Amino acid sequence: MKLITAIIKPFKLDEVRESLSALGVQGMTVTEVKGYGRQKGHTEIYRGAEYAVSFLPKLKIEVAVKSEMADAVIEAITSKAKTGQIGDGKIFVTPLEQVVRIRTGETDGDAL
Amino acid sequence: MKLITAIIKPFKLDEVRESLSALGVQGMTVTEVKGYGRQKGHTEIYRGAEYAVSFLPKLKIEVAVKSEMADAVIEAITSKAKTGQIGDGKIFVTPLEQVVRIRTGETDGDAL
Amino acid sequence: MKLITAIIKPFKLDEVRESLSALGVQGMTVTEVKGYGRQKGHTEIYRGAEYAVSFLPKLKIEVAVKSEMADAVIEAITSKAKTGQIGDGKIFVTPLEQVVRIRTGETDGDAL
Amino acid sequence: MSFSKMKRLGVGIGAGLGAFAVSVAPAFAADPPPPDFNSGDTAWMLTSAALVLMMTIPGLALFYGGMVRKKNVLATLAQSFGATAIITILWMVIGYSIAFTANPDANVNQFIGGFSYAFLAPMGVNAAYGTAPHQIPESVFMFFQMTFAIITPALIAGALADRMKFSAFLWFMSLWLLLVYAPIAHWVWGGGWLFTAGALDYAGGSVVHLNAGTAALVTCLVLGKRIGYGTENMAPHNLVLSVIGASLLWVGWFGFNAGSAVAANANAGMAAAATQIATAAAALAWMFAEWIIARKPSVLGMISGAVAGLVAITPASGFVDPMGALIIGLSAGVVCYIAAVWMKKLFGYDDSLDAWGVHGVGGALGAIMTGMFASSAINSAGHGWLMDGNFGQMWIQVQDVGGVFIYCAVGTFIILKVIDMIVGLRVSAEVEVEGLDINLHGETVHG
Amino acid sequence: MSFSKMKRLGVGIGAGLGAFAVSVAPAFAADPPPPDFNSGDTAWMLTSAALVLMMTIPGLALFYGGMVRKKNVLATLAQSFGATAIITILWMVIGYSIAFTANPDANVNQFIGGFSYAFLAPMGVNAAYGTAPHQIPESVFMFFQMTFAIITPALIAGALADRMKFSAFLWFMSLWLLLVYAPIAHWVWGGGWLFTAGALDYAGGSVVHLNAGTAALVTCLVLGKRIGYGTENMAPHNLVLSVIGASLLWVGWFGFNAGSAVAANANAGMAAAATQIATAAAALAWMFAEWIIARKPSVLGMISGAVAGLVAITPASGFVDPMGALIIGLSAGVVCYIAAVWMKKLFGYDDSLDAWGVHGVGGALGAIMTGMFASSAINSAGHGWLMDGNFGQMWIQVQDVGGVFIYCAVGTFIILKVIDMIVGLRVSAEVEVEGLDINLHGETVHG
Amino acid sequence: MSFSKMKRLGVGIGAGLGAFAVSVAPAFAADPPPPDFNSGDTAWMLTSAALVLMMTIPGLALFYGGMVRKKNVLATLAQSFGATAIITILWMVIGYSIAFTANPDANVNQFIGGFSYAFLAPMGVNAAYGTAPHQIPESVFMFFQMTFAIITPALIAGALADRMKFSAFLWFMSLWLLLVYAPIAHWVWGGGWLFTAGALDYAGGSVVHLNAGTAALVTCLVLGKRIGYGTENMAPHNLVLSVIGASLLWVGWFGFNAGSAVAANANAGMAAAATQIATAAAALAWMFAEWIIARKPSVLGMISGAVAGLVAITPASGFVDPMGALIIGLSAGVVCYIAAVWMKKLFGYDDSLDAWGVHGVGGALGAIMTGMFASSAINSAGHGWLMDGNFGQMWIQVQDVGGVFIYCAVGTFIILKVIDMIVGLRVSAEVEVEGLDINLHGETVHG
Ligand SMILES: Nc1ncnc2c1ncn2[C@@H]1O[C@H](COP(=O)(O)OP(=O)(O)O)[C@@H](O)[C@H]1O
Ligand SMILES: Nc1ncnc2c1ncn2[C@@H]1O[C@H](COP(=O)(O)OP(=O)(O)O)[C@@H](O)[C@H]1O
Ligand SMILES: Nc1ncnc2c1ncn2[C@@H]1O[C@H](COP(=O)(O)OP(=O)(O)O)[C@@H](O)[C@H]1O
Repeated sequence: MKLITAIIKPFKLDEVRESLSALGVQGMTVTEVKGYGRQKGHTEIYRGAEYAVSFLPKLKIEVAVKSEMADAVIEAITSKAKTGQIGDGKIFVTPLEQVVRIRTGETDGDAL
Repeated sequence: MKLITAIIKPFKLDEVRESLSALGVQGMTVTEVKGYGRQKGHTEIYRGAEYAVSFLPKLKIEVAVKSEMADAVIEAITSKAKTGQIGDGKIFVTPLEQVVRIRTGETDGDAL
Repeated sequence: MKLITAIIKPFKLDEVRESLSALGVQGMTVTEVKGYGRQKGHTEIYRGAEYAVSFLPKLKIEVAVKSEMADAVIEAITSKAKTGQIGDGKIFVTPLEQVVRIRTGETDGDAL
Repeated sequence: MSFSKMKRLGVGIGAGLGAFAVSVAPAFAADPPPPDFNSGDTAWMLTSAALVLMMTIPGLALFYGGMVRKKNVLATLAQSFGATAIITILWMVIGYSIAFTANPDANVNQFIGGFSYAFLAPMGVNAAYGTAPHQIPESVFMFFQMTFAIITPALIAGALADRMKFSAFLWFMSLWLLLVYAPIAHWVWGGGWLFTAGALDYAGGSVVHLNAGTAALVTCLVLGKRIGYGTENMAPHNLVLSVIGASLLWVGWFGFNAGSAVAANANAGMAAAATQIATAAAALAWMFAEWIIARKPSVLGMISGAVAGLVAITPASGFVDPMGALIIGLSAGVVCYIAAVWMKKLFGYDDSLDAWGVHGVGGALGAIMTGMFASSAINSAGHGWLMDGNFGQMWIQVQDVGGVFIYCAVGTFIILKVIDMIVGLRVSAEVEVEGLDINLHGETVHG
Repeated sequence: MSFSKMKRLGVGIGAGLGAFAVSVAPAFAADPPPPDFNSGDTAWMLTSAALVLMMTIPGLALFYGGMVRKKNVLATLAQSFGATAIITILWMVIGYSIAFTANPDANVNQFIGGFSYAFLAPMGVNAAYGTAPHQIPESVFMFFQMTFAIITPALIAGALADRMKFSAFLWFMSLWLLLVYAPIAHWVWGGGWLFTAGALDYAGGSVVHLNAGTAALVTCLVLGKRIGYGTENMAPHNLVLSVIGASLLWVGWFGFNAGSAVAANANAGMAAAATQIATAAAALAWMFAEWIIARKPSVLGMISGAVAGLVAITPASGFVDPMGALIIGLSAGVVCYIAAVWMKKLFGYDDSLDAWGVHGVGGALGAIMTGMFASSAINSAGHGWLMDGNFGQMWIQVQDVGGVFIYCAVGTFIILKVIDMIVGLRVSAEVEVEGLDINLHGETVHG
Repeated sequence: MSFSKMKRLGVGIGAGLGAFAVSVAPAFAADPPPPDFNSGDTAWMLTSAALVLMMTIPGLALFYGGMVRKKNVLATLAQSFGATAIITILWMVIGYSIAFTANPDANVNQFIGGFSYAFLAPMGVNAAYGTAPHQIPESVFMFFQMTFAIITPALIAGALADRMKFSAFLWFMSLWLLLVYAPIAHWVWGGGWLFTAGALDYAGGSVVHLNAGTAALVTCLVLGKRIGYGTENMAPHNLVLSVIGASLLWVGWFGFNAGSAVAANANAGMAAAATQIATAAAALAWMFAEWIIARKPSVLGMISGAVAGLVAITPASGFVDPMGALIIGLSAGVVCYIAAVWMKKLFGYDDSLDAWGVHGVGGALGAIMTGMFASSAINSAGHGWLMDGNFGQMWIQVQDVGGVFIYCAVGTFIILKVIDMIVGLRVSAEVEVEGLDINLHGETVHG
């Protein structure tokens, strides 16, 4: 199995979620994160004190999937989360050795 | 070593933490996340505008452990975080190649 | 490629970010987390009700890098995030099988 | 504002003009003994002015600020705060003069006041408003009216939330104050044609609320919908702020309605009682309507109902008895609920925070119901239909509502179009999506 | 409420009933000249009513809202706001009549007032309260008393936080107002048996605070503890809100205590000074007690102490001199700290936000200490033990405390049991765990 | 405070001392008929005192609390709240006596008042302040002045934010009140040398704002910079709180300035109008200055400008006409912007929340401009340079500013050094980095 982690622009979440559901992905976990990268941030000024805000709000989506589904999921995320603007984000794929559903104790494929 | 990531219901944190300490796990990292899955969410209504809240508050617990401890830890989390209700969450196990303790530079086993 | 995950003390973020940029790391993702470990927390008291706060605010930094850069990055983080006090945090290294840049669809090395 | 107040008005202005001499003289001579001001009435009017100011900052600012998305909360507060500042200055410069002084030409005076009070130059320290034994310093009356002039345009912000340029907003507030509010205030309270016609508007149901609500409707139609309206989640980010705001609006409204007696007297007392009763009734009416229809009584519904009740009782307070207040409140809660929840959906305009649905609809409803429930037993200046059999008053109230609606709608439309041509009304899509706080003001909430 | 106020009361009601004619007449005749109201007293009472309303919304709402967990903050605000709305209407319908009008049957009048004031029908615009030269419109007095009637039941919410159904809550507020508060207010302020006995309760130490506190104690015992009490972390989610709330309670309390003079006079001034001194003293006393015992001076402790001082000085303000106020304040800070921190642990009830520990205990303490420190040099109506050697007053105060405690405890218990049978008092475990905001009101704080 | 107020003062004190007999007598005899207090003036002064208290809690507390980092917000609120409590008690114990009673020795009286009013013992319920027909109870005047004594030291907290021990803070507030504020208040308002010299300070430009601002400057120099100043991100954590605070400061300030007339009269009215105009003008001036220079109009800038305007008009309100107020406001907005943004950078001190930049600079500016724009046409007690050709007043104002600055600077320095030796001023580096809330008060915001 694979753990697919995507960093996306916040307002893209719903589109991505729907396309994944369409693929039959039954669940995902989302985290509010701050991203640093090529996309440049803002400057805040308070009574003359300037603060560069180099970290921008992003969402991190984590989806555990069977290996065979990985490409389809990556494809779906890429197409939906893309705006073409700098800062669209990244997708990371890491190996997933085991999955357990806490409620039932089911493991791996059955747990997804 | 393994990195064990569990998504649980928020109010289960303390129980889980205690059972892990009992196992001799010396540390963990917790993140507030939002989860989407079989458990259905709520609907909020503001002056007639309905918003389906399909993401529910969950906690993500990350624990790095020696491989031989993985099963015990998984077992402990499963038993403590379980309510039997949909939405109890998942456990993901991923390989962990290296660990460093920043304070001392110790690595791997010693770093945990 | 490797996904390097570091748990550090919040006020160390800027130093770490600068040292990574200096290494040519172009991006990173930061998450606010709560950490439990050797470093002991506080007690809050409200009208006699005591609550032990065993989870302390930390930052989780995730950096995807080419394998050959891993050691330099780990070295940089360790040196910058270190205070010598308990609670400085940990670094975890996990294998990264694939990376995609959403904006361009570039993969792996080019996506970083 | 009550007829009793209108009666005083002529005198007030007289005193004001008379005061011209007074305030010029001193440079050359010593002050004449000041008129014998009524300290109790003065105390209440000073308090009332402070209460009405509190309605806008922080009251309205928080009521609106809590309803927008977090990325726009500071920009929303900036609108109320900025409006307060710029309107204060324009009111001093010429607004008060246009609204509350008599135009030398009696015909012109039907529509607009004079300009002699520019910069309040003629207003000496001893200038008086009202007739003994109920005189108060004109400075206090001018300040009290200033706070009305501040909140009225500020209310419009509810319809343009999340998408208007701050520069355009300040232009809009300024032009609208001088070209729409000040003349209409003159019509009804300053001796203009509705005043002559005998329209009953105790504290501003048409002048303030219908007026602001109408402008809000026009504004959201001209601006267009927020990006993502209907698809994205636009849930209020923090209703705690809105509850604080609504509560301060409720508390401050006693300065608004009871203060409109321009005295600490029986009219003020009855206006206060009517205000409290109608507000509570409307809060309950909206709450139960929603409880029945949407299955849950929302906090936003309760506070929206309260504001609807405050709006609807505004023209009636001081003319109606407790029973009339109860009925007006109950009606307002239900009618405004329908307006905000159904009518908006039906027509599909994006009156983001329901400035039209609550203030426009509630203000019109209140103005009409004032004609129905005004009772000469409560205020000899107001003979209504049901209590006094004076059906004619209904027609006058309709004129009041119609006149304000039409003039305001046309005026607002023209003003917005002009501003759009010159500075542009709406922020860019990027700015709107990313948020106004960081882009317009360079700040964000880190809390 | 001060004896002077009580004296006026008969007259007030008289005028009220007399006003019946007045308010019926006008339909047929012209208004008689209104009584010569004191504009200064009227101004202060209008201001006081607004201040006391501000105590509940947003004051109390925020004080409590900040202390609960984030998942319940909107539900907690809804309790204060909803109570304000429903009590306002019931007070107009019949509450004021029960509490402040005379019952035709003198014996019955010892316990409960009349019903002739239903819907305030007899209250004409010129109905007066008090005796010249200190008359104010009865509408103002009715409104002022209404704000007391609002906050008293609302205070009880501190004991039932996080676990009561909103429907049950509204039923509770309504029944408790009419069956417990209104009669007790009549006993002490409306000419009832404690009034006759000469109990001293300037602004409501027993009628308001002991009464609400006792009901709170009974309520938390009937409801049982919150799920997870003692094991889960129930730390206040945002004390910033509680500090705002406590501050507005403090500020508004001048309307409560100084307003209870029902005039802008020397009694009001001394009551204000005593209130300020006792509140500060109690805040410091609690703060230092906690600093010594728990090693840190908490913000929650400081504001809790301030509220304890406000509560304890309530019955005494207007009767005691600054020195007496200082002593009462210091005592209240320490005693309420012990009640909230130790007594609660000892007996193990879950008075979630310490409504009993602060209002019940503080109110009883204040009532007793009023008997000790009341000084005829400050108010000729109050002869106390230490200053005037009138030990007898102590016994009257004990009756006052005992009578209120017993009647309130029994009445509250019965009301709760009845509601529990009909609609059920407590939410389901799932709802309680997941939070009231989303489940009862369909809203959450996203900020 | 206005000269008219000063005139009354002698009488006030006289009445106060006279009241000694009054308040002792009653134990033996019946009360003499109370003086005939002006209920309107009393109503306004009670209201004013409540408004000024609201300026500190929650006003100032939130204004400052929103500007600090989240880890210190509760500690910042605790400073305002704690100062309110401890100063209230010390003012009752001896502060009022030092500031507002006459010292038996006429020479000593130039610098400090008497001690006979310790614990307010001589202040009977009928003690009067002012001359008929404008007498008010002295209890009200004492309470009103108490609220000034509270906010002045509390303002200093803006300079010591994020790094002072709470114990040291309470010591500082206490000693500074008695050794710096009370004497200076006596100089200007209590019959001291500046009073004799005829300095014009209507509501406390020098006594309150320059005084607090100077102390703030000295404090931040003695304390040193916050750890990470200039390198770490110290952005205000939640400007919503600061906007609420600034709004309540604005609203409450009418009690401060108009209340300083100690009557509900024409002076109060003109002071209120001037305050509103100057505040709005300063908010706009700062906003536009920033808009031009920093390219964006920040919300923090708008509210900072408003406060700067309130500060600068404080000594002038009641002496200047609307035009003068406009000019003073515009100047204050620009000058304080320069002080807070450039001067601070230039000299590199860490006046964390700009207590010196806004209150010190704005207070001095206002004091000087009062000499320029005071107009005898507005207040016969104030003859200024431009309006009345009385250039001499400028020199008196300079003495006022210089005297307050020097005495305050020296006094503050000594007090801080003593406290530093005994309890230590600053928290440890660990505590400062981790945050004051958890370490000093054992609480955090979980919201
Ligand atoms: N090497 C990296 N490791 C982890 N996260 C990264 C890395 N590079 C970028 N990111 C994340 O991806 C987001 C977008 O990256 P950015 O370079 O700004 O735009 P783009 O991906 O379009 O080139 C960043 O905000 C950050 O959260
Ligand atoms: N495929 C997945 N990838 C990542 N997280 C998941 C996945 N499926 C479920 N989750 C997480 O687990 C939580 C519980 O899953 P859910 O399907 O609701 O209940 P259950 O695990 O009991 O079947 C979700 O809220 C989500 O956070
Ligand atoms: N086994 C673990 N798994 C995941 N995170 C850990 C683990 N041990 C420690 N951490 C994280 O590292 C942080 C610091 O660890 P701690 O033991 O307190 O100090 P140190 O790393 O200096 O020994 C913890 O707050 C926690 O976030």
